[in-house]
Formats: sequence, C-alpha cells, structure tokens
Amino acid sequence: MVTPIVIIAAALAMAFLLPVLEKAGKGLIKTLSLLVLAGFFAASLSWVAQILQTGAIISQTAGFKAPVSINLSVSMMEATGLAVIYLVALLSGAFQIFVKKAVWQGKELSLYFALILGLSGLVMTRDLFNLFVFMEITSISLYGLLVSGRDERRFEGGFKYMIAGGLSSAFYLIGVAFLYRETGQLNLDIIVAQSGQANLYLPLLLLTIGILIELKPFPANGWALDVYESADPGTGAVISAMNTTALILVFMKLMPLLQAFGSGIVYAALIIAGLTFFLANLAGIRQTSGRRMLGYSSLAQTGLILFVLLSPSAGLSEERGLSIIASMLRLDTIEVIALALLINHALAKSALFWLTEFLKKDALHKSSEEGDYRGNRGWLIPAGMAVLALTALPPFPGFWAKWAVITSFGAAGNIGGIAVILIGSLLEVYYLFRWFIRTQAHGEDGGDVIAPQVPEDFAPEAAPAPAGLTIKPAWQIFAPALSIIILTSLGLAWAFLSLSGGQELLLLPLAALALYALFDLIALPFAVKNILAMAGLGGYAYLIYGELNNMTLIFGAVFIAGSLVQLFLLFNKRDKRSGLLPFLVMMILSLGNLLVFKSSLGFFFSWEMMTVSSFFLVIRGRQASRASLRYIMFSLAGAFMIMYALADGFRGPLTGLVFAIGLLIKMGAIGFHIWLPGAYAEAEDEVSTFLSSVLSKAGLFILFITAGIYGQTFFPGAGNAFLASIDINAILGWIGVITALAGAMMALFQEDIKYTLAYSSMGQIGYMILAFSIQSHLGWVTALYLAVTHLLFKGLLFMAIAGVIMRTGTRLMYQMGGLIKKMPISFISVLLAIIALSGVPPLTGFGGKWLLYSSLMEKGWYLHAGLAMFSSGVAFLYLFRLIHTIFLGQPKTGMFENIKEAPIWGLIPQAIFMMVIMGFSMFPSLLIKPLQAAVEMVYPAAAEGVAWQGSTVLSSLGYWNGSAVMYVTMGVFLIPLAWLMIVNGRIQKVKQFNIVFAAERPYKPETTHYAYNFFSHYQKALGFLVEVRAERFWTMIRKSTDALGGLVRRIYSGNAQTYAFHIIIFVILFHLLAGGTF
Amino acid sequence: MTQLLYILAFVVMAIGLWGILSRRHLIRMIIGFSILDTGIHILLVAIGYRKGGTAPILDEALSKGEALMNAVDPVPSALVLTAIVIGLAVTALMLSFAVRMVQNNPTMNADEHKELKW
Amino acid sequence: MLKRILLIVSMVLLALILLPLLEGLGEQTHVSSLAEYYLSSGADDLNSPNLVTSVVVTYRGLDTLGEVTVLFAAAAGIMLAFKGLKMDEKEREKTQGPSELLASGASLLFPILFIFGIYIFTHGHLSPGGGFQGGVVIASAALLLLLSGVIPGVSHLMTSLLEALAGASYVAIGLLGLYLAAGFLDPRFLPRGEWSGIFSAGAIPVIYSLVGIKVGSELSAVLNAMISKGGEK
Amino acid sequence: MIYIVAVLGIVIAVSAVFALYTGKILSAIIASGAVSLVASLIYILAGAPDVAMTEASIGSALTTVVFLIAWRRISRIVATSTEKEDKNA
Amino acid sequence: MLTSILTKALYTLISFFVILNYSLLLLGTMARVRAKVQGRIGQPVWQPYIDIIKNNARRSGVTHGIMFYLGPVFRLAGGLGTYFFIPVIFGSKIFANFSFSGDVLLVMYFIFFGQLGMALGAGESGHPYSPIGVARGLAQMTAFELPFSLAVIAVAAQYGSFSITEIVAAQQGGWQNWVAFTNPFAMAAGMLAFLGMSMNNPFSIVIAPQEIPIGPPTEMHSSFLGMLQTNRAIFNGAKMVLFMNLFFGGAAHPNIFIALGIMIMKTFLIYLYVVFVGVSFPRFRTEQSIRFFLGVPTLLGLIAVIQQMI
Repeated sequence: MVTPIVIIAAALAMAFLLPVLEKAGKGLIKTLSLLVLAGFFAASLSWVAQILQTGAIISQTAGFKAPVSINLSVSMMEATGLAVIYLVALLSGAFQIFVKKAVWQGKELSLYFALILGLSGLVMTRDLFNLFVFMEITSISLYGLLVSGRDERRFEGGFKYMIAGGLSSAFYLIGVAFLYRETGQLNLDIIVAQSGQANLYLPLLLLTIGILIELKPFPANGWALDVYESADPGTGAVISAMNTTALILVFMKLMPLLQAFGSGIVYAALIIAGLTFFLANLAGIRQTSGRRMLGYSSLAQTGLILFVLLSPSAGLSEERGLSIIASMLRLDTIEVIALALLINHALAKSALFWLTEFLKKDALHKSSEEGDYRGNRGWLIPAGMAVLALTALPPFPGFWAKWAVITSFGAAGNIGGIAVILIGSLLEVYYLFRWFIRTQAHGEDGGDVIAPQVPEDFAPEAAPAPAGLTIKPAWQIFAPALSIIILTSLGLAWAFLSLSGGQELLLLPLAALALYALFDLIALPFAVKNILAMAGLGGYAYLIYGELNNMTLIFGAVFIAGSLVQLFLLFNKRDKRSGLLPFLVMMILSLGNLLVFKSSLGFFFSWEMMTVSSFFLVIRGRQASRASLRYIMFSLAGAFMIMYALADGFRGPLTGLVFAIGLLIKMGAIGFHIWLPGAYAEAEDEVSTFLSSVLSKAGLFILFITAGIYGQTFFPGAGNAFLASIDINAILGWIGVITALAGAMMALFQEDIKYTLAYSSMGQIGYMILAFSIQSHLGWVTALYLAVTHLLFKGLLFMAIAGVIMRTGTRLMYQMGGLIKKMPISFISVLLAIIALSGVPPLTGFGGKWLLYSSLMEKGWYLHAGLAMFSSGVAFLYLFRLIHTIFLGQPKTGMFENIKEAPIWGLIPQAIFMMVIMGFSMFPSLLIKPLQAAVEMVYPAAAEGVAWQGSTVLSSLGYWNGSAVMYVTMGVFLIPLAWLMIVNGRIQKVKQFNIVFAAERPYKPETTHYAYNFFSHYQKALGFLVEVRAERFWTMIRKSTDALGGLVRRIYSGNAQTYAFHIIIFVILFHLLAGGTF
Repeated sequence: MTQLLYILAFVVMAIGLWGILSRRHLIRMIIGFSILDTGIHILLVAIGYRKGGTAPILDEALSKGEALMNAVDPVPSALVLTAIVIGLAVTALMLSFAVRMVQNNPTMNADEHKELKW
Repeated sequence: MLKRILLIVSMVLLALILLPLLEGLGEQTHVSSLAEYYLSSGADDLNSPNLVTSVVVTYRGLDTLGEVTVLFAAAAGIMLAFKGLKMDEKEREKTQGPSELLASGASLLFPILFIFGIYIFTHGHLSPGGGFQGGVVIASAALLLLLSGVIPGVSHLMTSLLEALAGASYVAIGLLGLYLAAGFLDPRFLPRGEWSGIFSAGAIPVIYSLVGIKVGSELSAVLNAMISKGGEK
Repeated sequence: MIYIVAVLGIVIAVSAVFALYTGKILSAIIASGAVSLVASLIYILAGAPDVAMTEASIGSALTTVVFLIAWRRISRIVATSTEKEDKNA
Repeated sequence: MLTSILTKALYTLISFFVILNYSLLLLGTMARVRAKVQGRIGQPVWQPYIDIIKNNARRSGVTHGIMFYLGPVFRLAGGLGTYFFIPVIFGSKIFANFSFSGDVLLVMYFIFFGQLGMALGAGESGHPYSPIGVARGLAQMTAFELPFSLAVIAVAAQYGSFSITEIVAAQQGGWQNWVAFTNPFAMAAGMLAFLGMSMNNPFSIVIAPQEIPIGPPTEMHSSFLGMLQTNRAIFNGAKMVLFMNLFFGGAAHPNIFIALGIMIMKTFLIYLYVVFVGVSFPRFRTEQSIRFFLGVPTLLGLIAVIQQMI
C-alpha cells in the first residue's frame, strides 16, 4: 500500500532524474511522467478507500514520534483533495506534453514534479515550519514554470508574484517563530491539544495572513491577475486549479487552530472572502483579455469557497444527496460542500484555461467579429459545459453544492450571505456567458441585435452569408474534454443520489439530451430523429400520466401535447440541424418535470434544466448573440430570486413578493420584458414556436402551484392601514393589465413579423397574469382558458409564419404582399388564428374575453376591465396589419413569382390546431369543464354561482352559449353567401392591377401595397406610450455596474510596489476586521 | 541580550520593508528583500537564544549533562539554516526575473513596468 | 507626495500592530519543551555531537529534503531564465584573457578551497557547518576559476549528472531508512560508530556530503549560466 | 557581551540604511553584503555557529556575487539600449 | 321540437323585416334631413331601396379573389348577427331574437366580426385606398371603444349584470329610472362613443369621400355594394337599438305595436342627434379623433365607473 511519504519520495526522485533521463530520450520521459502521475492519482484513490476502513493515515518521518520529528497525516478530506489535485495534475501534464506550441521539455517537467511534491507536502504535513518549506517549493517551481511561457510580459507578472510570495512567507515565518516561542511546539496537532494558552492572537494573525495572501484575498490580489494574464494557459490552469485547491485544504487544516485561539480571525477571513468573491466578479465584467477574465473568475471562486467554509451556518442543509455522500465518505456536510465546490472549480476552470489555448487571440471577441468556433462542436461542447459548471447550473456538482449552501443559509436566516452569493454569481454569469457567446457568434451577427433590422433602402434582406471558416481544435482537446466528462459524471452521480427518493423521473431530460446527442453524432437522417423525438415525448407523457391531477393535466396537455404537435413542423428540415433536437426534447421534458416534482430541490432542478436547454435553443439563432445573453441573464436573475424564496422557506415577509417577481421575470411582465422579443424573434423559426407557445406558460404554472403564498400583504407590518391593505394580487393585477396593453401597443409598430408575434405573446401573458391575480374560480378558469387557447393560436400563427419566412426568405412584412394566391392554406390558418386571438365571437377567443370580463366585474376591478378591452381593441389592429401586409394587397412582381405553398409538414400541425380551435369553439364546455375541475380544488365553482345550463355557462353577471353563437353565425353567414352566389352568376376574375385607380394604371406594386408604417397616424396619437423606458432603465443598471467594475479594477495599477503596499494595507485591514486595536 | 536581539531584528526588518515599499529602483527593492530576510533570520536566532547560552555542540567543553542547562535551543538554528537557503533561492530567482524584465523594457524604474494592469 | 505619507502612516500602523509581540520578553532562561528533548537525548539517539546537524538532517530531515528541492527548483528556474536571455554579439568579445598573475593565483587557490569545502561537509556532524556551507564553498571555488577566466565554463553535463545522482541517492538513503530503519530519512541503518569519529552517527555524514555535492554542483552550474557569455545551449 | 552586540546592531542598521540610500548601486550591493556579514558575527555571539557559517557563506558571499552578476548584466543591457535610442533618436 | 324551430324562424323573419324597412327608411329620411340643412331638396326617402335593387340587378361583376368575394358576406353577417343578439322589445317573444346566446359582451365583440370581414375584403381588393381607409377605421374604432366599454362597464356595475334584458328590466318604471338619468356620465360617454361608431362627419375620415373615394368599399360594386348598403342600414339599426336598451330604458309595452312605436321614436331621436352633430362639424384627422375620444369621453366614462366603485 503506497504510504504518503513514498509519494513524496517518488515525486522527488522524478524531479531530480528527469533532466538526466531526457538525454536518454524525449519519448521516454513523457511516457514515464504520465505513468507516474497516473500512479499518484491511483494512490490517492487507494488512500480514500483505505481511510474508509481504518481512519486517517499517519506516517512519521525520521523514525521518531510526532513532536520530535515531522509527521504527515492524510484524513479523508485531504485524501479526496489530493485526488482532485492529482487528477488535474495528470490531465494538465498530459495537456502540456502534447500541446502543439509550448511543449514542456525535461526541465519544465522536473519543475512540474517539484510543484506536485510541494502541493502534496502542503496538504499532508502537520508541521508548521515544514508547511512553510513546501509553500516555498510550490511557489519557486511555479516561478520556474512561469519562465517557460511565451508571453514576454510573464517576467513582469512573475516579479510581482515573487514580491507577494516573499512578503507572505516573511509574515508566515514571523508568525511561526513567535508561535514556537509561545507554545514551544511546531506540530499543529500538539499546539491545538495544548489548552489554556497565552494569547496566541498575533502569531496566528501573521500565520493566517501568510496563507491568505497566497490565496489572493481582495485588496492584495493584483499580482495574481497579472500572473494569470501573462502565464501560458497550461500554467494558468495549474495555478488556478491545483494551487488554490491545495491552499484551501491547508486553510481547512488550520481551522481548528484558529477556532481554538483566534475566533476574531475566522470572522475577518469570512468578510475578506466575501469581499473577494463579490468584487472580483464585479471587476470581471470589464475585462478584455480572456485569461485575465478567467483569473478574476478563479479569484472569485476561491473567495466563494472560503466564504462558504467560514460562514458558521453553511453546513445545516439536510439535502438528501448531500447527507448520503457525507455518510459514505464519513465527512461532515460542510466538508462535502467544500469538496464539491473545489472539484467543480478545479476541473471546470482548468478546462476553460486549456480551451483558451485554441483561441486565435487572447483578447475577448468584439461583438462585431466572427466567433472562432461558430457551430464547431469539438470546441463548443466542452467550453459550454465548463461555463455551465462554473456558474453552478445543473447537472454539475457546483449546482448541488450551491443549493445546499443557500438552503442552509436560508435555514439559519443568513439573508446577507445568500444575497452576496447570488448577486456575485449573477455577475459571474454575465461575463462568462458573454465570453462563451462571443466565441460562437455568427459572422453576420452585429452583436447588438435586439430590435428588428429595417434596412433604409427597402432592399430585400441580403442572403445569409455561409457559416465562417472555423479553426479545427487540435486533438489535444482531449484534456479539457476528459475533465468535463469526469465533472459531468460526478454531477450526475450526485443528481442520482439526491433525486433517488422517488424523483428519478427528473433525470429524464438529461438522459434524453445524451440519447439524442448520440443520434446527432451517428448522423441519423433528420426525419428519423424527429420521429424518435415524438416517440420519446409520447412515452414520457404515458409515463407521467398517472401522477397528474386535474391542474397538472391541463398544463401537461399544453406542455407535452402542444409540443408534440409542433414537432411535425421540424419535418420540413432538410439539413442535419444537429443540436436542435437534443435540447428541444430536454426542454420539453424538463417542462414536463415541472408537473411531477416532489421537493423544492426537484422543482429548482427542473427549472434550471429548462433555462439551460432553452438558452442553448435561443443561441442557435443567426443574430441571437445579444438576445441570448439577455435571455440567460434575466432567466437566471429570476431563478436566483426563486432560489432565495425557496431557501427562505417563504417565511420572510417579502419572500412571496420576491418569488412572484422571479416568476414575472420568467414570463416577461412589463419592466422585465426586454429579453422577450429578442429571444422569441431571433431564435430559429421552429424554435420560436416552442418558446412562445409552450415555454412562456412555465412561469404561469408555477404561479398556480404556489398560489397559497400570494395571500400576504405587499407591505406586511406597514404602519398605516392603506399600505398594509395592498396585497400582492392587486400589484400582480396591475402588472398584468399594463403588460397586456404594453405588449399590444409595442406589437403595433413593428415591421418584422416575428417581433410582432413576440410582443403579442407578451401581451397575452399579461392577460394570463391579470386573470390569475383575480384569485377567484372564474379568474383561474380564465387564466387556464387563455393559456390553452394561447398555445393553439400562437402555435398556429408562428407555424404559418415559419412557412411564409421559409418561402419568402425575409421577415419584413412590407417586403411581402398578396401571398393569398400563392399560399391559401397558410392564409386560412392565419385568418383563423387572428380571429381566435382577437376574441371575435364565433371562435375560442371570445370565450376567454367573456370569462375575463365576468371575473373582473365580479372582483370589482372595473378599471382593469376597461383597460383590458382597450388593449384587446389594439390587439385587433396589429393582427389585421399582420394578415393584410403578408397575404392581401398587391403581390411584389418578380420576387415571389415561383413560391409554392408552405411545406406539407408545416401544414399538418396547423390543420390539427385549426380543428382543435373549431372544436373548442363549437363546444366550449369541452374545454371549460376540465378547467373548472382543475380549479375546483382551490376555488369551488358553487361559491361564485358559476353553473352550466345545457350548453350555456352562467356566471353571476351574464351568460354565454358558445354553440348557439356558432349556429347563429353560421346561419347569418350562409344566407347572405347563398344570396350572393345566386345574384352573382357571372363573376369575372381579373388580374393584379385591374383596379379603379382614378383612371390611371398603377404599375409598381411597391407604391400600391400599403404596408410600411401601417399605423403611422396611431403612432402620432399614442406613440408616446411606447417610448423605450424599460430598455433605458436596464441599460442604465448595466452601465452603472460597468462603472463600478471599472472603479474596482483601477486598484490594480500594475506597479509592483503598489501591490506590495496593498499587502500592508491588507494586513492592517485584516487586523481591524479581526477586532484588533492599536 | 534577548531583548536587544528582538529589537535589532524588528529594526532590520522595518528597514528592509521600507526599502521594498519606497525605493523604486528594482535592484534596491531586491536588496530591501534580502535585508528583510536577514532581519527574520536574526529574529529566529533571537527566539532560540538563552541567557549565557553556548552552541549546542557536545565536545569536551560541553558534556551531555550540562547541555540541558546552558546550550542554546537547536531548533531555531535548524529553521534558520533552511530559511537562509530559501532566502538565497528566492533572491537569485528574483534577480534573474529582474534581468529578463529589463531586457524586455530597458528601464530600472519599477513604475515603468506596468504593461499588465487592470 | 501623498503616496509617501500614506506609506509612512501604514508602516507606523503595522509597527503598532506588531508591538505587543515585543513586550514581556525578559531574558529567556529556559528552552522550549521540544528543545529539552533534543538537548537531553539527542546525542544518545544519533550519537552525533553537533545537535543542530542532527536536528537538521534527521529530526527535521524533510525540511532539508524540501530545502534541497527548493535550491534545485530555483537553479532550474534561473538556468531557464538565463538560457532565454538574448546575448548580442558586441558584449561577447570585449573581455580579454586572464593576466598571468591572476591565472596562476586562481589555479593555486582552487584546490585549497575545494578541499576546505569537502572538509566542511564531511565533518558536518562533528563541528559547525554542513552540506550547504560546504557546497557553497565548493561553488565559490568554481566561481573563482570562472571569474578569472581560467576555464571558459563549467561543463553542463558533469554538473547536471552530479546533481541528479546526488539528489537521487539522497532520496535512496531516505527510502533505505524507511525500509531498514524506523522511518524515512532515519540514519540509524548504518552503524553508530564511536563518538566524534568521521564515520559515526549512522548515515548523517553520508547525507550531508551528498547534500554538499549536490549544492556545490548546482550552484556552480547556476553561476556558470549567469556568467558565461555563450549561454549554454 | 551585550555592548558588543549593541555596537554590531548599530553597524547593521547603519549599513542597511546606507545600502538603500547610497547613490551608486555597486556600493549598495556591497553594503547589503556587509549587513549579512555583521549579522553572522552576531550569530556567533548568540551561540549559533552553524547559522553563522551559513549566513557568512550564503548570506554575504553568494548573495553579493549573484547581485553583482545580475547588476553587471542589467547595466550592460540598459547601456546598449540607451545607445540604440541615441542612434535612432 | 320542430314547431319551436319554425316559430322561431318566423319571428326572426318578422323582426328582420321590421328592422330592415325601418332602417332603410330612416337612412332615407336622414339623408333628406341632411340635404335640407345644406339647402338642397335631397333624395327621395325610399332612395336606399332603389340603390339596393339597382345594385343587385346588375349583370356584370368583377372579383379580386375569394376574400374580396366573402368580404361583404362577412360584413352583412356581422350586421345581422349584432342585430339578432339584441332583444329589441323588452318582454316580447317575437323581438327577443337570439339574445339567449349571449350578453352585451357578445354584442360588443360581434361588431368586430363585421369590421374584420370588411377589412379583409377591402385588403384583397388590391386598391391602396381601401387598406388606408381600413387602418383609419380600426384606429378610430379602438379609440371610441374605450369610452363605450367604460360606459357599458358602468351600467353593468350599476345593475350587476351584463345581460341586456336585465339591464332594460332594471330601467322600467318611468323615464327617471333610465340610465340617462340614474347614471348620466355613462350615458354621455356612450353617446359620444356612438358618434364614432356611426361614421358621421366629425369621424367620417374612414370613408372620407373626397380623399379616398369611400375608403374600404372602393372596389366594391354591383351585388357586393348592394349587400354592403343593406348591412349599413341593419347595422345602424342594431346599434341604435343597443344604445336605446342600454341608456334609454329600451322599448317595453304590453301592446306590441305601441312598443314598436316607442322603439322607433327613441331610435329616431338617437340617430337624429348623430346627424345633427354630423352636419355641424368638419372632419377630424385620425389622430385628432383618437385624441378626442381618449380625452373627454374617456374621462366621463372613468367618472361613471368610479361612481360605481365608491
């Protein structure tokens, strides 16, 4: 069995012998080092196994017992930590040996082994002075590795690193000296055992400062950034992954010493760690160099891990997976969380560093440049997953660890801690995703596309440029790929553990992602893949059917059945479109999971899965880089708010409100809506049908499920009666109706069809929020009714429009016209959709309106009713504009001569939806009765006098008989039609321009097709309502955070002496924080 | 005597630290570093010193018996030995980095070496 | 000017923080509990008169091993740094050959210094001094030759070979201690020898001489790299 | 004994300050060598001969040598570069 | 079952016959009144009959596509449907039409049905003036829709019901119970909105005879035009009846003929008010009319609604 001391000896022997062995042959030393590194990793795993049986492994040196000689001990935490270090060491060793440009020769490899020796010594030794020696070995071998870099600024970075390293070891040495003087011992365990010591505060202060400076705390970490920026990516990965992990393990080793004799120090370190995490993320936003940004990110992650470690209430979470792992590894929960964060950071960060090696240049891509890796799966998959892991998104260990931390903070009521972590990680999400999105942006993507692109000269849109030339990553990509695979499998293992108690279903989306990605890999024809997707969805629906109650059945129908029908649309795809189906199926399944989760963790896991998969769908759009960044930012901000509310267990006064705001952001309510048009419109046509008709209901569904919490007042405990009386529902109601109006108004003045439909979706969601907030039987029935019918007609509209865009190649309405002759079926489906949407009687729309106004009047919200009617009038306007500019009016000569009807696969789902709409219009009870059954549980119908008389539905205010209306309309329509047919026996068809044009003959369709700026008079009258306000507000917020970030990063002025000065300031600050006086 | 040694150690360390922080010339900064190191070594020796202590080497003059009474504490001297060698290693490496830095940007003033910032 | 004031203020504050360390430090009369063990039973354990050496080599052997690695890593780093240093031609041919006096004096002094160095590290366990001091003396001897231009440069092959072998054998002795004696770097697998003899106190002298050779060859290689014009390929 | 150490202490302090504030770098390097030399004397008085030898050999001798070599290399680089600037200025 | 359907069909025919003739005559008389005000003798009262018969008798016709052909059908269906969903005479079975299938909300939204049909037909015609007219019409419609819906909400809030029969029932018992007097602001807002609905002069930008020759129906001719004119009569009739029921106590009298007399007299006065306003004011531009409707009428509507809330 390999004892720790043998590892140290082996590393040492390798370090000494490699320069000589290099003479024997380059290949030899490469294979030898890889073998030895693998051996180290295997040894650490064997320790983990052995410790499980026998407890910590202690090995003495020099044949004497501990205090007299130096001893090394490896407890479970150290063993697992070392396993992480050796794993990253193996991967980075392999990377450095085979990377093209800066291959490590004999000398660098021996320095590398000296580094590994130093790190393992750091973690194992129990003797404080010996710790100093190993710290020096690590730093000096790192300086040596820095020398072998390529960036000529590395010496400036190295010099600053040495000054900081020198000062920190000076402080450490003074600390050890005086500690020896007070306690007479150098061995850590003996000192801790000595009780009743004189005040060890000062020596421990110096000791901790020595360690902390190496861990790059806030004021004194300028040098670290310069090192990250100038070092090779390989060395950067080594520093950020292995060095930080070892030093954090050292800090954990010293914790008992600090807790015994210097409690003030722990508090000060906590504050410093929190500061480092937050401010490093803040400054990270302003970065232009990729590696420096990763430097800031690793500073932040170190700060986060320390912050979690040191905060007293971090280990209380009794999350299922966590407790199983803790019992398996015999660690306590705080250690498991720290371990998870360490692994997550080490593997993901080193993967990202290695991936920067393959980028053309270190500087971040400007928004207008073509990303190096658009559509290049080899590079994008590891990079994307690494970014996900770092921002703690499922299924990576970081997600579970962060969930455990936040819930335990919530349990202990540590709101400040939650706020710091969530806001900080939101900042990190911003700059990491910005980097990722830029590397894969499309050539033509101006990077700032969130509004429709209307060319000045009315010329039809240029044909899209072919995908740019992308760099093929060398096969050395295996190193980052391998580390990501290991990280994902760890994350999945944890996921399986924590969801095994009856929630295995929640893992299905991941399985589906893997399965369909496999199909993509083996390049099945798209049609086959689509059928498999449908089969998968069908199977899933069958699986969860048993667990659905009334309410979830309805949303199940919306989520699963709705998407099943819309999958037909994908059949008209000719090219491979790899990557579309896996994420699409994953999104739909995670939506389905929202119906069947059992614990708040299950809910949040599926919620984040949905966010992640929908992000990867939006990002496929040709000009979707800016829109997808906004989408991920807002979705995650909303998700973090929800996480806060879940962690707080809805006890806090405002958590109900924060939870509601989180959902409103996801639904795109007014004020939070600026991500919605970009995401829905810029995504691919097939994807935007799913996004707007299915995904937008997710927030609404959660509103329904957690309805219980909205009973609270808005300002609980507010002084005067009026404030206390405002409850959340009133606020939600006003938000809903204003969103409805704003959505409709904004849709009115758009030139691009998809933007019109996106804003119209926003308007419809406003209606749903309004209906929900009425909190009565009729109100909820209306909300559900609107949800279902919105799926139908919005799906119909988007599919028809997708067909039109595919045929005409443009999205601008004024460039089309007169398509009714070429695409009659699309015309009918759009006609039916706009009748249903605007609420014109015979079809389902009117049912929604009738239910809405009855419930509003019952509730007494008369003003809302008035505003809702006005916005439904405005809705009628943009719908007519849509159908007129596309299908009616004068067809453009020359452009659309030879276009055919939309492909058959697009028309089948439209036909299905049309039939369903007609069905529900004829027999509204078919739809309303199940909705009432769903709502019955919460608000009984009888209480509000809602009853059925035959096919007429009665409410306390009025009545409505859907079938009668349909028959009367049919009758009233057919009789005049018959009359006209009889009278107009000999009708003559005429060609295009045969119109009464005041005796002239119009020859140019552009002038006679009235389409551009259709409602200019309306713009003059009510244009002021639609000025850009929310956009400016959010841009102001981004700018101020940028400015703040700029302010923070100015501290790192680049001057080596100022960095030394920062260290002295840090010492003073630390002393003050630790409660010291002068 | 010990009091004197401690004060001397802190004075030398203070001078060394002042040298690092205030003097802009690269070589002077490194000299400041080596002075700081020397200060620390004096401190370590002072920790081990005992009133009227002699070297802990047992020979005719100092038999095993009396060693316990008036020999100096051997542990700090062992530590100093290592510290001095490490101090040399760091100083030498820092000098070579300084040489390469100057080669890249031929000025001795630490303020001008600010290519890496923000 | 502001920077200077800030600097002074912060230095004063730092001094104030560390001031309490100085109070109450009367004359130290007793030694720490650890030291009492070394002083009382150190000699009996290892039979080496120089207790500091016994602490350095055996009791805290890992420190010394670490120290040797530190030197090795620093040497490797320095040689890498200087190897990359671009040398322009003009600098190379300026220095002329050594004067007669200097050459003969240097070549006379070298053997004395060399033997003195060897003496120091072989008697490490008897009298003050040891591996490191001996190694440095040898290195300064080599420096003397280099500076005086008697030899163009120390042969890279010889120094790296010596260095590697010494280091490897040091680790080997450590492992021998592990398997033959009670623990890693335990010198007692060799006979204790009689008091203050050359070959006494187990493997301590062997270790210290190995360290001496390693330090000597390493430092001379470093000095050679720093001085030599050509910059070793 | 106390007085000798006090005198040596004052010598160290003076030479340290001299090392930092003297005009020529060469004399600064020599002064820093002197600092560690005097320190090794103090170690002898403080009953740590091993340390004294190490400090003498490594602290004063070798460090000073390394400083001098580095300084020569640097001053030559700075000199050649200023030459080039004058040429093309 | 069959007999009830037949009687129902008979009643529908009777009520259709009554409203058709009454509205056509009303249009004729009002055209004559307008002529008199402008100093002309004006057309004979039965002129609308002549127009419809002439248009329907025309032999040749041109169609620009399916939607153009169906446009007038939609339009007439909208007019008829609106009429049939309103109970004309309170209490009488004959004139209850099909009001059992929906309340005032149905009627309000069925107006859109007609608008949509007209818009699609006009759009298909290919003539630029039609969509311009339609855009103006719809824009104006949303504007006057607001005060009208506020008025309806106020009335519904006042009587706690949307169904027209209940609203009329609540206004029986003498003129002081009419909404005009119990809730004057609602009536004022309603009536101002009615101006916008009736396409008369201050708000006739939609058809704007000189500027875009009669706007949406520019390309309509022969039987299409005939159908549009029939609808114009019926639609006006339906709206007048609606306003009568909502604000002026509807037509209620045990004897059917007196009730019809009351209905004719009230609707005649309502329409007369619109014509008076029509002849005395110049035409608003679209944004002016939008701003007008969102100004005073909406304010009145709001007051009416707030009255109910307190």
